[in-house]
Amino acid sequence: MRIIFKKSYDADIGLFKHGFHAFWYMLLLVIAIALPYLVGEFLLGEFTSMLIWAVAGMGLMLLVGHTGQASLGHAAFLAVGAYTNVLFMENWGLPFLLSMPLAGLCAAFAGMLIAIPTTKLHGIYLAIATMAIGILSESIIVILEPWTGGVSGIFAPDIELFGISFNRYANITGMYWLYLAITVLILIGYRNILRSPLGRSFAAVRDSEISAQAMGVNIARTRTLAFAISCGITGVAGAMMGHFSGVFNNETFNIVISITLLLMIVVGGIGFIQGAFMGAIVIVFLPQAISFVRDIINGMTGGSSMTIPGLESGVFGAILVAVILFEPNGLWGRWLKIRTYFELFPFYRRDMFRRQKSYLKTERMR
Amino acid sequence: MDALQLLVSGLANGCVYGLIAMGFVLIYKATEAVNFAQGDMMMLGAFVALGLTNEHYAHLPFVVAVPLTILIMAAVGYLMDAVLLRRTFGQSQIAVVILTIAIGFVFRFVAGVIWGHEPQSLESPLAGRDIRFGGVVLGLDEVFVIVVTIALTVGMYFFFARTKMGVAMQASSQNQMAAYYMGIPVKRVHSLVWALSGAVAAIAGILFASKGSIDPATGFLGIKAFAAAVIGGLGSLPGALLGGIIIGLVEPFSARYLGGDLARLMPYLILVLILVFRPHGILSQVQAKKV
Amino acid sequence: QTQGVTDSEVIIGSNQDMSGPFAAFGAPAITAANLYFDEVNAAGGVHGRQIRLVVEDHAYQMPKAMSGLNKLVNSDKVFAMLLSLGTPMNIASFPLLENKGVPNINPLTAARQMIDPPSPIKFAGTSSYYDQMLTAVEYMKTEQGRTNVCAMYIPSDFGIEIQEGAVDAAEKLGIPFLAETKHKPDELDFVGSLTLLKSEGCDLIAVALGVRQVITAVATAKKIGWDDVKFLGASASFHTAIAKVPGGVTEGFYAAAGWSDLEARLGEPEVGAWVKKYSDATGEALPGTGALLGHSAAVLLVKALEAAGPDLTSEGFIAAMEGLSYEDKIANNTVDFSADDHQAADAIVISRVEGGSWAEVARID
Amino acid sequence: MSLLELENVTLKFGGVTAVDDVSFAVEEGEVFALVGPNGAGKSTIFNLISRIYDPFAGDIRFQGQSLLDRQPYEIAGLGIARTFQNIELFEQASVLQNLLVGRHKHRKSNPVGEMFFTPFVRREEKRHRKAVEEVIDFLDLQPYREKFIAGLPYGVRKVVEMGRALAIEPKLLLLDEPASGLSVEETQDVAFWIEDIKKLMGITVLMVEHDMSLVSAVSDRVMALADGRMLAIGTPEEVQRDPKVIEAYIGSDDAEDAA
Amino acid sequence: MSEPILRVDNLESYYGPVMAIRGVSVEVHEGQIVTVLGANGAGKTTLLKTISGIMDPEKGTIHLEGESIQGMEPDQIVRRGVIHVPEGREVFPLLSVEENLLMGAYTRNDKAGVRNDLEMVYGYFPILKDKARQAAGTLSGGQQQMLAIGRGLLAKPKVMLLDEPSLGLSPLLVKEIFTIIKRLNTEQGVTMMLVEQNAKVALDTAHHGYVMEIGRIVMNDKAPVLAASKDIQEFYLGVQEAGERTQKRWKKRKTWR
Ligand SMILES: Nc1ncnc2c1ncn2[C@@H]1O[C@H](COP(=O)(O)OP(=O)(O)OP(=O)(O)O)[C@@H](O)[C@H]1O
Ligand SMILES: Nc1ncnc2c1ncn2[C@@H]1O[C@H](COP(=O)(O)OP(=O)(O)OP(=O)(O)O)[C@@H](O)[C@H]1O
Ligand SMILES: [Mg+2]
Ligand SMILES: [Mg+2]
Repeated sequence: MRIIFKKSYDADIGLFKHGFHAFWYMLLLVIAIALPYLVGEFLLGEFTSMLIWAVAGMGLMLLVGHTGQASLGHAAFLAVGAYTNVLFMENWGLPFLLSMPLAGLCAAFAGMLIAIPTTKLHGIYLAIATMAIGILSESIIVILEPWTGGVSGIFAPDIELFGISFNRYANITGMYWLYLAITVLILIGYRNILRSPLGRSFAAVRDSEISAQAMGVNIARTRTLAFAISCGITGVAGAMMGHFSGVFNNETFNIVISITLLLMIVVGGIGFIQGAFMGAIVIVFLPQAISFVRDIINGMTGGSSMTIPGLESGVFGAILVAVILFEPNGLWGRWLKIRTYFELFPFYRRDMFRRQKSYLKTERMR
Repeated sequence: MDALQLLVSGLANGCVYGLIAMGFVLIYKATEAVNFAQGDMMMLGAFVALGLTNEHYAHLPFVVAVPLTILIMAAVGYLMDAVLLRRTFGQSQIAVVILTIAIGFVFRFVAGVIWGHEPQSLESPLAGRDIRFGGVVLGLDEVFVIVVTIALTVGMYFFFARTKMGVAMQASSQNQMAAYYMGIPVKRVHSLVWALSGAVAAIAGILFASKGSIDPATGFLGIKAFAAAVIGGLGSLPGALLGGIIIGLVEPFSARYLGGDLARLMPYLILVLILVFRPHGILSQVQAKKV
Repeated sequence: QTQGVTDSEVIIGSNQDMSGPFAAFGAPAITAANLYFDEVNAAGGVHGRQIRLVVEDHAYQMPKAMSGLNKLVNSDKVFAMLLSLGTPMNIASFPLLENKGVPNINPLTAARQMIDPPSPIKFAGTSSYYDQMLTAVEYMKTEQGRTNVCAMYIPSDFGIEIQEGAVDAAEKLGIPFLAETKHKPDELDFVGSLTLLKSEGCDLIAVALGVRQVITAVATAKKIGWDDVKFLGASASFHTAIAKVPGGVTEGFYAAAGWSDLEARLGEPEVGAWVKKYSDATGEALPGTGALLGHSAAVLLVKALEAAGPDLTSEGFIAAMEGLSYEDKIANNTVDFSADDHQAADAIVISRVEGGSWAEVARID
Repeated sequence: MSLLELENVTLKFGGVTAVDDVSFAVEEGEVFALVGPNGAGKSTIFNLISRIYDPFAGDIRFQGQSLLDRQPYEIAGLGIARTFQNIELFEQASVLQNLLVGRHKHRKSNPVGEMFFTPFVRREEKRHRKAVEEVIDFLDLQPYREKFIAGLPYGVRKVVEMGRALAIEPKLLLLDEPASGLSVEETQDVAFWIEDIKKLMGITVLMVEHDMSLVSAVSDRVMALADGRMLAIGTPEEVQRDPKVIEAYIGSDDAEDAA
Repeated sequence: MSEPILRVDNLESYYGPVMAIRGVSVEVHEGQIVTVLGANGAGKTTLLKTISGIMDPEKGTIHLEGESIQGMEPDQIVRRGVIHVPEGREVFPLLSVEENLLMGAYTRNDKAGVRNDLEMVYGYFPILKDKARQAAGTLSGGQQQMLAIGRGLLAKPKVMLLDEPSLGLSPLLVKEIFTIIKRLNTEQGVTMMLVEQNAKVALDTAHHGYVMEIGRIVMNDKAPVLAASKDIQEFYLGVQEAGERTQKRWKKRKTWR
């Protein structure tokens, strides 16, 4: 087991827990930057898409994982981000560097508007209320046709930065780097929140509202803030997604997307930033992997004969079931255990990772 | 006259919602898990009934097919818990939510493979027969829905309030560890209630299929039923019925008298409004924690 | 070297809904297309090339559709797209397809945008929802004496196009468009809407709803005793399931589409042969709408590949497409392209449910 | 002026009167104990002070100002900290993080600065860490600093709760059964701590406790409650000798034993 | 000596990687009251939880009346007559007090007997009768403790595992509880395993005692012998030389961690 000697308070306050972490994450970043030289156009497109999902996942993770507020309507905030970003660019001629943060702010504001009347809601009640809001937002997009283009949707213009044009199809490498930069920035901000009083008040609200209140934490304000930040991050992801798909309409941001987002962070590992990334990898690459396996099998069995309709989503669902049965704490939770295993080597016990029986208590006492 | 007609059919629709919502509530009451696959279980129930009765498939008499369907779906519910959910026992509820969502994917896939994606109609003796009172038309299917739903709600209510098993189910949802301390076989109790909700889903499916046609996407109705359960106060059986009826009535009345976009949004607006003013539903099952 | 073409193979992609809300169209379409390709491949393929159809299932979700598209175009490197489903998904795919010069053939949507604004790579199968409505409402007025037009629709691109068609038709004919109701795709209760429309005095209702919803709506109207109203759908409602509802619930429902139903034409040798082949392969008694469209598109693709000659390039293929003209016996329409007409079949067929089957009542070219 | 005054406070739950016309005052610098049989209304009085409940009648004043027009989260800001009878810690966080939440009212940074983790935020964090570290030293919590609450034994949690309340640096500390579940030795520790809290930190303590040995060891004044009403008030000895208290609470043969 | 009704041999239990009890062996003879003393975190609760099946042991055996019960589901162990009154109450918060009590009798089928015992519990704790319809979650701390004990009594157990039964009870009630424990033991022959912080009363009540430290049994003897031991007196009974207390600003640590 690695033992860390802390010599100053900075050791706890720092961005990374210790030097080893810093080293590994920096290495990861270097690989991420070099990625366009390592993979082809197709994979790069998928990695870009993964970054978008990871950002959206971070947004939701902040809310669900760190503040304990479930949301099943986050697609609505993706939509707010995507639409306002394009509107700012098209109508006001703002550059992407301004329109994207502004879009995030708009989404944050929308989140605040939702949070204020719903601060008394918990758990499943909040989930269903946000789900309703998500469903409503789909219709609201249609009603706001003059701005949103209604059901025919709107086209996202190319991003222009320093004279370079970023387009999903013409310049995917540029887009990837741009999105990587945005992702890293948000990641750092997120980590900063977690290690500061704000993050602690989020965790306090999650674990016990009563005692958070007794510590002087204003529950309503904290929850509203959490909603706002979460929705802001999600809104940025929406703006990114808008440029990535090039065109979008009301159906782009439906309830299934909200559910997928939640599914993603749970599979990734709830309560960990890394979980958002793990989840994004699963959401983006698992379906593709299934498709490739299917193509290979089809190739072996003599080409394109009968395809079973919906096989991919069936298999996807089954794999998710397996993942959750195997590790309810998500992939990152499992990784942590594996890491402990290696760190303890050779002092591990065979069934150290067997789950001790655990029991739940009602959440109907608030 | 219009209003009366709207009332009657709104009531019938509301009862279908209420019936699916009851499935949610049963499971919530006994395990505090939320089964997002409830709508898909209803769909599966409808298809099993269709597969057993329709001429093109097994072509059994309806009276034989109905109990058989209920039995099959109860078994499906039981197995779902015993084989899958039991492994997440004691884990956070959100894992269960995701698990049931994923199971829903699989159910839709299976139904699509077996019965195809085209809408089909159940050859039900209840379908298409009307009873007329003056100007109001009441389908036999609707009468059945209303009667069955009310009977089931009352029955289940007393089961939970009065029988030892019912109270034990509630106990095991409130404190799993304490329930074990009392000698309640919590896992088996969970499986039982999943079987029960499978049976209820089958009944809901049969009645729903008698009112119209079904396809593998029918399960999405579960979302609205879930909203109904929450409006009523998740965990309350009368609440499920109440919530179902509220949504059932709001839909036709707003469609008739409001029209346009507002009508379409009404059920969800009502849901949000009710939650804003009664954060835990009308018949709230949530209590302030005493410290 | 054109992408997706080798000496032995040509790869075709389809971005499809196989498990989402429109699986009822997507799944059988792919089945039928594959059946036809298997047949062609078994006979040696086209100019020695086997046709391979790669299908990605997006379940009608935009992000999945974008991933699928990326895979098909950038990883599988398809030569052409066939039968892709969903208006927004198709529109979103155009920039990439144009960039790579990949033709988009017969998408499974009758939205106007499939050929408008025009582009060399865009090809549509049949008349648009809008044209279907425009023509059908006129028919309903002249032949059925319907003068009070209304609409029930899902406010999606599909629904709004149909509603616009109905509104414009009414205006053109000088009859009133009285009222409309909007619906959600998961809505299954139409008592309120129908009583509203009834009180407004509608006698013709243009419907743009899901197949299951159409059945419920028509049945509900019957139930509340509203017998003197006619329902009219576009090609999305021209579905076998609607005709097959037991108890004659949907009797008298009208639908306008770019092809005619199979059932009445089972006697024709081509039709009979195909239906038998399809039934043998799938176990379904009668191929549905999706299957019919899938088959027609597959036939079209093979004909174009043949016409494009052994030296297959995108330009050559597009030129070959634009030169195609033939009778599609199965769909019972005429496929006819030209450089400025990228819509295969222009005919509009109006059919009605009679005795549990679709019967053609009019054909406007 | 007393630090905390309750004046004719009454609270009912349905038909039960949990607190019935109770008045008392806690003077600055004293340790004041509430005792009484189970269900007497002691915890309820704590909950009234921390504004979880609204009284039906009466007034609660802190430093002369009524608490009744304050929100629950403002109470800590005024300088009142509390612990809970059933332990309400932040389970999914470490001891250190729990204590740091106690520093919430001393926070001067704003969310935007925290997002960028400005040097100011870093300095503040160090300041909070230092303050918390002192509490950890005081309560001997060093071995548990990084441990998650979820795995701590009952007794340690009690201490952590006390530490979290101390991190607030309150003027008034409300302790609900600080020694329940603690062994004799640990109870002695608590007694020392309470003395230090009073003498060294100058914090006034209002405490509920059933362990009469602890009560008589540390408290200056004791009030006995039964059925929501005051039975007796006075020094620990006086109250323990009161026959009504003996009958309702202590039991006869134990009276001299505990004194 | 006869075979003990409950025998624990060399038991080990873990919370994930944390070893909470390390090779504990305990014997409880029929009709005895055995107490387990130990500081915070010694593993007393873990021991009881492992016996009642709430936790799975990693190693070791547990025998009840000669039959091995380790690794069984808790409900089966209850059916064999072992009831556990847990630390920290663990009531069913939304059920009424009476429903809570009746859940204690879940494994019993003699309606009349249950009624009888219910009245007996109400006799012990009249306040519970007053609050029979109130939701258990709104009871005061001490009332919930009474409820937890009463619920355990309703199971009519052969062996009772009591984890800090006096927690949060008033001095009067503490005395009553121990009177009840003694009475059940002598009149109905219920075997008890008692974990208590209040070591004085526990040793007064028990026949035999074990002392646990950091997951191990470190002492084990007849209760009066333990009560007379110097270490026990100093660390568990708080007996000190007069006058020392007010001056002592430091304290002896009995263990290092
Ligand atoms: N929310 C509530 N609803 C109904 N009754 C309540 C509620 N909260 C408390 N009570 C009742 O009020 C009375 C006082 O409770 P309180 O918790 O203040 O007692 P206490 O003096 O702290 O007792 P203990 O020493 O057992 O903790 C009890 O009889 C309790 O049952
Ligand atoms: N859920 C848990 N996760 C990790 N470790 C735990 C958990 N519960 C207990 N432990 C550890 O196991 C050890 C034994 O705990 P246990 O609760 O059995 O002690 P105890 O003797 O009952 O203490 P107390 O007198 O405070 O109740 C402790 O060191 C504790 O830190
Ligand atoms: Mg109390
Ligand atoms: Mg313990």
